[in-house]
Amino acid sequence: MDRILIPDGVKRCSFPIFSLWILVLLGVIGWGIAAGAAVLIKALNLTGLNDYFGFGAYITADLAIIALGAGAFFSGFLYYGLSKFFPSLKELGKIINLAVVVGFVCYTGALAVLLLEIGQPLRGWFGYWHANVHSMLTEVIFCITCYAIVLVIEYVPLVLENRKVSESKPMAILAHSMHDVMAIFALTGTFLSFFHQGSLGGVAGVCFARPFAFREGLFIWPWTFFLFILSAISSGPAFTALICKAMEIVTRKRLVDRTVYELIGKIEGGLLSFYMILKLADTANWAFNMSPRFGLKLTDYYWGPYGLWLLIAEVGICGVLPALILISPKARKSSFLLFGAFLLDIIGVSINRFVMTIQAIAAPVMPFDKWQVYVPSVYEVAPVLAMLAYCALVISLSYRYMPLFPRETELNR
Amino acid sequence: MQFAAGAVGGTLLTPLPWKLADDSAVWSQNWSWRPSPERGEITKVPSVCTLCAGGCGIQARLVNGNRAILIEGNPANPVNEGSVCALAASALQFLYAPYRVTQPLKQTKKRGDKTGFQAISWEQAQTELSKKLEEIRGEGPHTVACITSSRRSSMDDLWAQFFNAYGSPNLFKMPSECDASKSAAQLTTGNSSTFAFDLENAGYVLSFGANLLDGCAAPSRASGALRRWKKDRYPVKIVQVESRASITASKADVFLPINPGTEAALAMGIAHLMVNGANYDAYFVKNNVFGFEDWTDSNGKKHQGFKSLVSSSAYTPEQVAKITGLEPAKVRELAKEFASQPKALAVWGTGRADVSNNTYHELVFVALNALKGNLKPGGLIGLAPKAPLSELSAQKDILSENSSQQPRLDLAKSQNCPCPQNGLYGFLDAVSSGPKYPIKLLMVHEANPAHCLPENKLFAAAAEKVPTLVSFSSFMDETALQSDYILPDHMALERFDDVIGIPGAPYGYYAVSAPIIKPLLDTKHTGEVLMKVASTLGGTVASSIPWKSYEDFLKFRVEGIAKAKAGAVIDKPIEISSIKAGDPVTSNYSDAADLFKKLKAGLCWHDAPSAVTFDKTTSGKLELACQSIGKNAQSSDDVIYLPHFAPLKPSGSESEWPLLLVSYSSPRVSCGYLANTPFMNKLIPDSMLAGDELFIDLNPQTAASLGIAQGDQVKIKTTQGEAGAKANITPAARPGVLYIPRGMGHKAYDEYIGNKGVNACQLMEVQLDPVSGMGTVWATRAQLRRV
Amino acid sequence: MSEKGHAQSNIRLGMVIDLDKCTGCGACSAACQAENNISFRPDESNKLRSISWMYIYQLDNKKDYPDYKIAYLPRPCMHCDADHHSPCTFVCPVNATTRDENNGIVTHIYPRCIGCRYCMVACPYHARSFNWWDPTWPKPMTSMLSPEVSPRMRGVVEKCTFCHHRYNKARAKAYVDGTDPNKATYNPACADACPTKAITFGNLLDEKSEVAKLSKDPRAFRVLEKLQTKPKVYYLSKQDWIRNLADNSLT
Amino acid sequence: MNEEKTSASGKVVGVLLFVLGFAGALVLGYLVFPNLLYSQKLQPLNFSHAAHRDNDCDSCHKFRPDGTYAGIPKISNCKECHESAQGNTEAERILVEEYVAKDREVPWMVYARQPDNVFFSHAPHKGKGVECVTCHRDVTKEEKLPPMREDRITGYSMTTMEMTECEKCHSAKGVSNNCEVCHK
Repeated sequence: MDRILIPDGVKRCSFPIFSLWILVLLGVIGWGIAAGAAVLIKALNLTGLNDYFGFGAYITADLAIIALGAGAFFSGFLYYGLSKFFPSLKELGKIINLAVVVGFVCYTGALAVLLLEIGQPLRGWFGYWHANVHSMLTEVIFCITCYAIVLVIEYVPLVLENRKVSESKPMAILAHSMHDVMAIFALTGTFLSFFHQGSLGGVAGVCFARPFAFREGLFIWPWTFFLFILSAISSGPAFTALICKAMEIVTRKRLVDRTVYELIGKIEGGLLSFYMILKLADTANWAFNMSPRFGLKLTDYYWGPYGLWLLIAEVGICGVLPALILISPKARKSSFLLFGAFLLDIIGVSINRFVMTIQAIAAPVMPFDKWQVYVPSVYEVAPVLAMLAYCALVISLSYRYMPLFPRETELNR
Repeated sequence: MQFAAGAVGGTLLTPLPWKLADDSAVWSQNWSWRPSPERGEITKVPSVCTLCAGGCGIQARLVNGNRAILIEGNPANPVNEGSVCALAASALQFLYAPYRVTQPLKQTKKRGDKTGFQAISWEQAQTELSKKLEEIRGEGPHTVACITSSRRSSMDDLWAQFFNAYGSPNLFKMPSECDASKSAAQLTTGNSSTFAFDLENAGYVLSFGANLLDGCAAPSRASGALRRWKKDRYPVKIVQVESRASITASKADVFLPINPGTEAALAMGIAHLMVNGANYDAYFVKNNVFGFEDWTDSNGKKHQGFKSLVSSSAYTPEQVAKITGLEPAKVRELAKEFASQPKALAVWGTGRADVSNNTYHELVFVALNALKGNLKPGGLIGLAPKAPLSELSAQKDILSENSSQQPRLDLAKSQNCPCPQNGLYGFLDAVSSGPKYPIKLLMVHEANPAHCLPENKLFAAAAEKVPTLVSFSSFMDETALQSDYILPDHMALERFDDVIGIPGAPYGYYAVSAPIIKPLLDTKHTGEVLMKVASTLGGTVASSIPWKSYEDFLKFRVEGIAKAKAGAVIDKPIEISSIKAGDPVTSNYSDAADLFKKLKAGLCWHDAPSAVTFDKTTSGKLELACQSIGKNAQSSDDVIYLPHFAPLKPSGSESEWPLLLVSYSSPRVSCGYLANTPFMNKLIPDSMLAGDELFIDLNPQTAASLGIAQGDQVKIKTTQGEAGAKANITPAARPGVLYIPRGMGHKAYDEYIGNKGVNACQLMEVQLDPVSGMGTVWATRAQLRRV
Repeated sequence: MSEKGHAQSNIRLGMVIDLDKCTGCGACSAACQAENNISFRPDESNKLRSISWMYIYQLDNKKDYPDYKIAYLPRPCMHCDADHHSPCTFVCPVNATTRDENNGIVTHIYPRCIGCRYCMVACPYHARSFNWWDPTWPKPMTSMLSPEVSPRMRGVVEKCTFCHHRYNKARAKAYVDGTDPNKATYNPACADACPTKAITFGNLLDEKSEVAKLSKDPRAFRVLEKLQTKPKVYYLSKQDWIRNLADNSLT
Repeated sequence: MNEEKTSASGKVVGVLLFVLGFAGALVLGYLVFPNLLYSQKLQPLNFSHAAHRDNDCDSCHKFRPDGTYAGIPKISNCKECHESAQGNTEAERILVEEYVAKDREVPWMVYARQPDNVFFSHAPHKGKGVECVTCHRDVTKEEKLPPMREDRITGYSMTTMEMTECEKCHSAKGVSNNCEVCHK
């Protein structure tokens, strides 16, 4: 039915099956949109947020999804920027399109959820117009917006490569000329993205009256700026790879060469190890140097559901462990270990974003203050799930109708 | 497509999109459903607060003279010195309450049915009330009764005047802590007044359960005293004796935890040690106290004196320790300290402002202060002086003369009390259980007995027997809801009223509360309704109440002060507690009109304290052996004349009801006639209320033995009733004792006020004091279990 | 600019609250609500969503009966004077909350606020409340709203302003009276209301003011001094257990 | 889709269409939109400032003792002279019959009304010597009150001073531009 839209030489599942899948996704999106509309109309009392938990599921999901979407800019950076010097990085070209799509959906999805998060969406543009240059959030707003625009520009040529669209000559020319300048955009995007991953880290790190989140004393303040960049680039490509793997499983096809996965594994292994070293140093500094200065002990930060297990999970099981796996060339050979490590890696960074958002404010600061527990409501869960469904939807459509994987035809011959 | 591109490009160059974006933001800043307060000239109007008996000076801020926006303290007032309490700060929420009664109502369906209220005109309301009163008067005027507030206001006297002229003795007040003080003052000094405490000048304060900071009868004055006690240099030591680690206990320097209701035993123990150690004011006792030594009555019969009673083995530190739960050494230490401290004052209370105390216990505290010499002239305890207001005297006709033969209904039953006082409980009891004569019409004014009278079911039972119930409430409260007629009074800020003295204050005080604003609704001053009704009834009733307006009536009352040339108006800030008994206070007003003008402008009148006089007693001394108790006594035991520890046993057995339930008041919860305000709801901690669930406080030890955890849903059952609640485990509670806050659990009003927790009054047991016949409340036997 | 990183003036408005005198009666908080048009809802028992500019914390000494003692700590906005920025003013993306360096008041402007709640996250004192609902009043009670403070709309943050509208009014009056507006004094509603006069307010930099003297009292302390937030709200207490609750390491 | 054929004339048409769209948008944005956005309301009655020229401005527009500005006078102020009709204009008739006689305030619409969130005090401005006409229209010769133009979305008067104007003057004069100076 949609034969003419499907790229040449590739096989796709039958249209009815695809429609069914799309309908499911649309259902989730519809549910999320309904919940989001309810929040916009009836205000934020529908959420599980309160005066203690000013930030909740929306922000956590945004931070996590943006970190994971970092695969786009970092792969782009490696491919367009560094591959001139390190030819082995050319391999990444085989997955770069998917990385761009993933980045695009993550960022646009995050922006949509961000609109729900603020109490006065109609004044959202104040962030640009009345910006406070000191605020990390201002940086976030600017960078996310700019980078989302960059991603749109990067995504458009992919759309233009659709068989039907590229029949139109001006479109083909446009696509071609956009491809030529893609490197510039990719590098601009890299800069922007580095910057805002950092500012997202800064959002927590600059709260100098929140000892859980505040970081200073190591390198440049706020130190979390760099930790967030590192953690994002050490997990974003892993996320892209994992999505690719998932697509391979679902479509029962090979989409990229295994060497690509192993290359990503190698890069991520190195970065993650570096990140872990810094993170451990940071954690030690925070726990044994900074906190005592604020009159707090490490155990003061952990209580009830927000137990020490979070730290162990984040830094140990989902940090050091995948790092060790990924730097070992032998372990990378095992699919189980390779993709298992990718999974742990992205869980680790998600926990990090959760901890820096939710736990940072759950932990009482005043001695006579009490711990509180945050439970998101369905009005928060639904839009977040809808955002994920939106990601899946765009990826599905892109995969079906655009030549995302240059090697797909060859690999499945 | 090109057209669209051009249009987009062009539009971006016009102000349209930018102006719309800006306007949408501005729109969000001025949403039409967000109220926009009317602007205008802001003025301040002084007045005096009558929401409780505290007598604070207030001032209201008005916009354009017709919209009150804030109640503040009046800095010119010596009692509150510019401060306000949470209740007064939110007083406007009563004025603008959605649950106000907007006009006279008549119940046309079953009592309590909100939909049955039919709006009637004042003309009709007053005519029907007058007609009823006229009819009943012919059959016997004593069958009309009234329950009014326990504030000290000329309204009380107007009611009394009306009832005297009309011919019914059945006028009752809601119970008050002062009732017992009045009884004790009557018995020991022969004066019909209450004891007054010079808190501000005390050098050491020993408080036997007085809830000075937990919502007492005169909260502003207590707060002012605390401020003076907590001065930087030589602060005053405060010792709090009670069972709960209350706010007062926490602010005190020493908290002595005792079993609930055993304060008087400890006082006896201290007296025991003072007497045995000859460490008391022997000179004062010898010359001014009767009954300290053994005494002989007019029949020549010899009786035991207080000295021999208190020094007996019943009140040794060991015995007292056993009763109170304190260590004997603590009792000794306390006695030594109290006896040796100059200017040591013992104050007392039941921990609540709105219920009477056990008379014998009241006498014990008087005795302890007597031993300390505090009742001598210039001492720390005096008698509350009275403002010399014009007296009222009712003219009587044949009907009222005849009916005055009829006994007051409470007395008809509890005639055994030797010293009967405001017997509301006796009255309610009599009405509901075969009275000597029926009550045909019951009026309720400024009171909400259906909710805030401990053991409130007694009121419900009595109300059932009364064919016509008339409420004068400004609000649709629980009692108004049960009434056949509601003749709404103005809200306190809309009407003339006055404050005659401050409970427990040694200085004379009088203030007029002038309206801050014109009445908002179709309401009428109850005083003026009485005047109208009286004039309709005609004859001596009309001539006894000749005033046309309540303001005229107050003018008449103030004339008395002017005539006596007594006291002075406070027109500049003074330290009122520095005036000693007998100090001259020179009047600073020219005549009655001038005085009233000043009072109306929010200034208050004051007079020097008055020392305790004993010339009205049989012996001409302070009677520790209260001879008047003997008159109706059934027992011939000598102890009945003397102050002693005589707890009234709560009903039920300890084995069946292993716990005690004690109610407490909080300054953040209004627990009298006035319900809480939405502002005050914000102040209620989440350890007291969660949604509509009230927390009952219990000690961790008690909780452990009952297997109850923090926040558990529990069922509390007392000998009086049961209710569901949540458990709040706190070391503020004494083991074995449960604590419940008062003032919660309203069923009437609106969604902001109603259905919050449990009404303590439905769980508490009232016991009648054998001396005064008044209801006392201290503890109720209870069970608690997790559900 | 000085070493402190912000312009210096000779006015720094601050507050001293004597906890030994505070009885937790709630008058300050009620007066604050009336003065500042603070909205309320039928159920206010969820303190995590209850708007309160002057929240009264109950402290206890964590001992068992009968040594158990409570105290109350009224918490207005601390108007932190931290170098360069207060925790909240530093993070607001739209300059809705700023510190006026002329007098030290940390202000929050509702029409500018976009409701991102970042300031609430940054504030360790929970001094800020969010309008989770459209503020509404039972109909007759709209009559008691003050025109001197604008009612908020939903979706914005609000907090104690030290009643800066009273300050503005005092300054305006000084202009009309021909006196120096920089010497204008005023009291916020809470300080006026306090029945034990536990709250003192004034210029911390005016050596002769009561508030300056009290802030240097040996009993004076601030909450979370170790975080370097430098609150302009001081507390007084003689009792060690209360003073120890000021900072985490002390308990 | 036969683009090659139509390309030449198509381009011309395209440019024309673009210009048309562009011009249409400009007309809409600059001429139609403001009239749609702002309503026009007339005051309840006409007031001629010119006719009151022999009075001082201060005799009607006064300061209150607490330093606030009374703004438009109350009916009691009008009553001082207009207890009975002073002429036979329609405005005079409305004033006397509808307001003075019934003792009702005239519901004047304020051209410079600021929203609730703005604190504006005339006192410091007057104290610093700012002339009335710096911010308000010159009314000395005004015979007829202009219609009130109100933004339909925001409810603001078209002549309400905007924040940027306040800020400009404040910074020019070295006055604080801190938020709470003008917001409440």
